[in-house]
Amino acid sequence: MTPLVHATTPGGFLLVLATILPVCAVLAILASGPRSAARIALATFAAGLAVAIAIATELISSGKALSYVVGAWQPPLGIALRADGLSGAMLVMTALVVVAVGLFAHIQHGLQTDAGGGRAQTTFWVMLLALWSALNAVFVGEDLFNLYVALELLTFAAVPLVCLDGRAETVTAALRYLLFALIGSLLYLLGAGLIYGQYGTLDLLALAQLARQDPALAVALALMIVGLLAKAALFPLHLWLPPAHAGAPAPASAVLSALVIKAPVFLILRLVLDVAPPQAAAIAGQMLAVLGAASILFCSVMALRQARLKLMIAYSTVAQIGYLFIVFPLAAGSADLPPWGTIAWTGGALQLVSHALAKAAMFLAAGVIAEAFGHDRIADLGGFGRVLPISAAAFGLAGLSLMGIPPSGGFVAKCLLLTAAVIQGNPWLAATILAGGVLAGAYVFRVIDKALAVPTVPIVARRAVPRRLECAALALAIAAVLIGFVPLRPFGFLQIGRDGLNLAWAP
Amino acid sequence: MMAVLQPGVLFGLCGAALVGIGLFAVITHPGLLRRIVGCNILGAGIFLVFGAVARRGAGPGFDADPVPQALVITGIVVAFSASALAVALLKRLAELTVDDRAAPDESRSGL
Amino acid sequence: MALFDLALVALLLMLALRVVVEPDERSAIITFLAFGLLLGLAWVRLAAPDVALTEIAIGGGVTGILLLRAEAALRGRGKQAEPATRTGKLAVAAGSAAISAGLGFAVLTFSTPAPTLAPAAAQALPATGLGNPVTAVLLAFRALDTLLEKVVVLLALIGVWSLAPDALWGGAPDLKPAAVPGPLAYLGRVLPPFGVVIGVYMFWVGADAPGGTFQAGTVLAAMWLLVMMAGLHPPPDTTRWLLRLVLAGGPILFLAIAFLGFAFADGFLAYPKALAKPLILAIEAALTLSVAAALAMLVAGPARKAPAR
Amino acid sequence: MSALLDTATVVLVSVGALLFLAGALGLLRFPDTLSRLHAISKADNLGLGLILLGLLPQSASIAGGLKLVCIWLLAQLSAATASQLLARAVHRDRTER
Repeated sequence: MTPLVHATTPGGFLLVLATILPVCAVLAILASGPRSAARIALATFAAGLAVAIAIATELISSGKALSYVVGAWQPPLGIALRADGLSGAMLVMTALVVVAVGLFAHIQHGLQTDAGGGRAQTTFWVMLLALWSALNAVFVGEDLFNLYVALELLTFAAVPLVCLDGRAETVTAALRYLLFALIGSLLYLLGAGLIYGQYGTLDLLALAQLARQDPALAVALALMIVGLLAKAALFPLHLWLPPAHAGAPAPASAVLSALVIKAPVFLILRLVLDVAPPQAAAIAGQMLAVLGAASILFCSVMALRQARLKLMIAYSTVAQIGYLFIVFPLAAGSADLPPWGTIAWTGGALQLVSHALAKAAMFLAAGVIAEAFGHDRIADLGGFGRVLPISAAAFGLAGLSLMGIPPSGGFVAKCLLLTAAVIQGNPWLAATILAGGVLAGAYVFRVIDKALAVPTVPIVARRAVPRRLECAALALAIAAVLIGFVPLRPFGFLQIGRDGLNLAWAP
Repeated sequence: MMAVLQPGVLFGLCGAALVGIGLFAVITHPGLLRRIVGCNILGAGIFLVFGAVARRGAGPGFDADPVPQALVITGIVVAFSASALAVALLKRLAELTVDDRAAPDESRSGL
Repeated sequence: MALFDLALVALLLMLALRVVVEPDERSAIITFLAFGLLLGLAWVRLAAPDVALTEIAIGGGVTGILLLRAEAALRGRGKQAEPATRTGKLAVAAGSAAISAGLGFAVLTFSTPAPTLAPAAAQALPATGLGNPVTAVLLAFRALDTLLEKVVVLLALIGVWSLAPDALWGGAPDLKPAAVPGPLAYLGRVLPPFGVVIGVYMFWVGADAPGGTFQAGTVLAAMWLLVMMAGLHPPPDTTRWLLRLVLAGGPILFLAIAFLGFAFADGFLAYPKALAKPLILAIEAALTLSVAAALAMLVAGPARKAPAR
Repeated sequence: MSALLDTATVVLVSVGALLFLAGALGLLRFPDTLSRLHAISKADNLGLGLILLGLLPQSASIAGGLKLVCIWLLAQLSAATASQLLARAVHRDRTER
C-alpha cells in the first residue's frame, strides 16, 4: 500500500485564495470603516466567483483533485487543503448563491432611505463575507482541527445574521442557535481530539488509510456526527432552525438555509465515507437514514401547518435536509463499485446543490413579498401573483425543485434516489421519498394557489418593488431548474479525485 | 492500576467526567447564564482530554506533544469569544424583554 | 505526585458539580473562577505551561470579568429557559453519563505506544528559528488555524457590536461604575505599568520559552480593562480609526507576510528560512496588540453611548 | 552550604504552607466577613512571603530571584486592593441595612 501524501498541485493556490479572499475583505472593511463595506463586498464577489470558476475549470481540465500544502509543512504536522469534484461543485454553488444574495441585498439596501454604513447593513456585509470564507474552508479543508476553526467561523458569522433586526424574538432565536452550534462544534472537537490520541494525525487523507475498527474511533465518530447533526438541524435536533431562519432578514435567511447547514452535512459525508471503517459506516448510515426519513415526513407536515411564509420555508429546509441523509445506505458501495460511483451519490450531490439554489430563491422571493406587502401571512396574500409576477414565478420554479417535478434539479436528484431505493429493494425509503414529494407539493401549492387566486378585495403593494430585486430570486430559481438537464447517470465531475480514497473500502 | 494514575490518563478521565457535567448543565440548567458557564466546563473537559493526549505523547527529550497543546490554546481563545458573544446576546435579550425602563442599570458593579 | 493529582482531580470535579447545582448565580460564577485557576494547575501537571498561562489568563481572568459583569447586569431579571422536566433531566443525565463513560473508555483504550508529533515538531523547529515548539506550531506549522482563529475573534467582536441599538452603532461601550472606589482607582494607576512590562516580557520570551501572543495579549487586555473600569480613560468609540487599525493590524500583517510567501518562500504562509524568526516575531507583536484590543472590547460589550460625530 | 540552604527552604516553605492552612481555616471558621478577611489576608501575605523567601535560594539566577520578589510585590498589591474593595462592600451593605 503506497501511502498517499499531499502534494501541491498546479492551481492549488486557488484553494488558498478561495478561503482567504473573503477574509481579506472582512479585514479591509474593519480597517477602512463601515462606509466602504458595500463596495469592498461587491469587488470581492467578482473575485471570489472567478476563483470558484477557476477551480472548477482546473478540476475538469486536469481530471484530478487540487491540493495545497500550506506553508509547505507536510501533514500531519502541517495543514493541507484539497478539493475533489464534490468540493468543486460546492465551491461553485456557494459562489453563485452568495453573489446572487449579495446583489439582492445591495439592491434592497439601496431602497432604504439612510445612507450606507448603518449597523444592520455593515454587519450583513461582514458576516456574509466571513461566512463565504468559512464555507470554502469547510469544503476544501483536509485537517480535522482546521475544519473545527472553519466551523466556528461559520457559527460566528451566522449567529449575528439571525438577529440583525434586533427584536427580542430574533435575539432569542440567535442565542438558542449559538448554544446548539457551540455544543455541536465542541462535540466535534472532542471527537477530533480522540482521533488524534489514537492515530496521531488529523489529516483526513491519512486517516482514510489508518482508520480501523477500534473503540476510540467509534466513540470519536459518534460524537462528531452527533455534534454535526445538531448544527445541520436534522430531526430531532432541528428545534433551533425555524425561528432562526424565519426571523432573519430575507438575504440572511437565504444564505443560512441554502448554505450554512450544508457545511456540517458535507463534513458528515466526508467522515462516514472517508474515515469510518465499512461496518461502522453501514451502521451509521442506517441510523442517519432513519433520522433523515423522520425529518422528511415530520417537518414536511410541520411546513404544511405554518401560517407564515418564511416559517413554512424554514420547516421545508429541515425536510429537504432529510433527503441528504437517506443517501447513506443507498450509496453504500460494494467491492467493485465505490460509493461515489453509485447513482445515489450523484442524486445526493444534486439534491445538495439544487436545494441550495431553490431554497435561496424561495427565501429571496419571500423577502420581496414581505418588502412589498409588509407581512408574510400566507392567508392574507391572495392574488399576490398579479402584483409580483416575477417573484411568484421564482417561487413556483423553486417549488418544482423541492417537489421533485421535472424539469428541475430536484427532480433528477429525487429520481436518482428513488431508483436507488427501488434497485436496493428498500421500499420504506422509496415510500418516504414519494411521500415527501407529495407533502412538498402540498405546501408549495398552498402558496401558488394564493398567488393565482382572485380575491374579492385585490391585494395592493404597500410599496413598489423594483424588478431588479425580483430578478435575483428568479435567476437562482432558473439555475435550480437548469441543473435538471444534467443526464441521469453517475456524474463524472463528482468522482474527480475520489479514486485514491477507496482504500478504506477495500475488504 | 498504576497506569490509571499516570497524568496522561488521570486527567483524561477527569476531562471525560467534566464533559458529562458540562453537557448536563448546558442542556438542563434553567438559567441561561449558567448554561454559558456549563459550556465553558464542557470546553474545559475537552481541552483536558487534548492535554492528556499531549502528555501521553511524551518521549525522550519531550515532556509532551506540542501539537495538541497548541490546538488547546487556539480552542481556549475561540471558547472565550463564544462566551463573550453569548453573554452579549443574553444581556441584549434582558434589555429588550424588561420593558423600556430608563437606561439599564448595570453601572452599580464595577467588576 | 499521584496523590496530588488525585486530590486535584477530585477538587476539580467537586467544583464543577458545585457550579452546576449551586442555586445562587454569583456563587456559581465565583466557584467557576476557582475551577479555572485549579485547571491551570492541572495544565502544569500535564507539562503544558503555555496552556496553563493561557487558561489562567483567559479561563480564570478575563472570562471572570465577563461573567461577573453579566451576572450583575442580569441580576433579578435573568432570562430563564423553560425548566426541564424531571424525566427530561434524568434522560439528559443518563445521556451525559453515557458520553462520559464512552469517553473514559476511549481514553483508556488509546493505542500504545502513544502516537506523537513531538519528534517531528522538534525536527522542524530549527527551520523556524524558534525555541518554543508550541509557538512554532501556532505560528508556523499550523499558522492557517491561528490566522483563521484571529478572524473568529474579530468576528465575535463585530457580532457583539452589532447588538447595539441602531442609534448607538459606532459609539463607545461603558465600563465605568457610577462611583469608582478609591482602591480600584489606585490599582488602575499603579498596576498597568507593571502589567504592560509583564505582557511585553511574555510575548518576548514566548519565542523560546512558555508564553506568547495569547497570554501576553490577555495580560495587556486586562490592564486596559482595569484602566477603563477605574474610569482613568474612557473606552474608545468603536468607529475610532486607531482602534480599528490595531484590531485589524495583526491579522493584516499576518496575511501580508503569508502572501509574500508566494513570492519569496515555498508558498502561502511559508517563511524564508533566514528571516523566519524576525518575521514570526513581527507577526506576534502585531497579533499581541490585536488580541489585547479584541479581548478587552469583547468584555466591554456593545456600544452604550452614541458616537461622537 | 547547599544542604543548609535546602534546609532553610524546607523550613520556610513548610511554615508558609502552615500559615496558608491557618488562613484557610480562619476563612471557614470565623463568623463574619471582616474577620475572615482579616484572617486570610494576614496569612496570605505572610505565607506567600515565607514561601517565596524559601524559594529564593533555589533560584538559578539573579533574574529568577528578582521575578520571585516581583511576584510577592504584585500579590501584595492585588491582595491589598481586593481586601480594601471587599471591606468597603461589607461596610456599604451594613450601612444600607
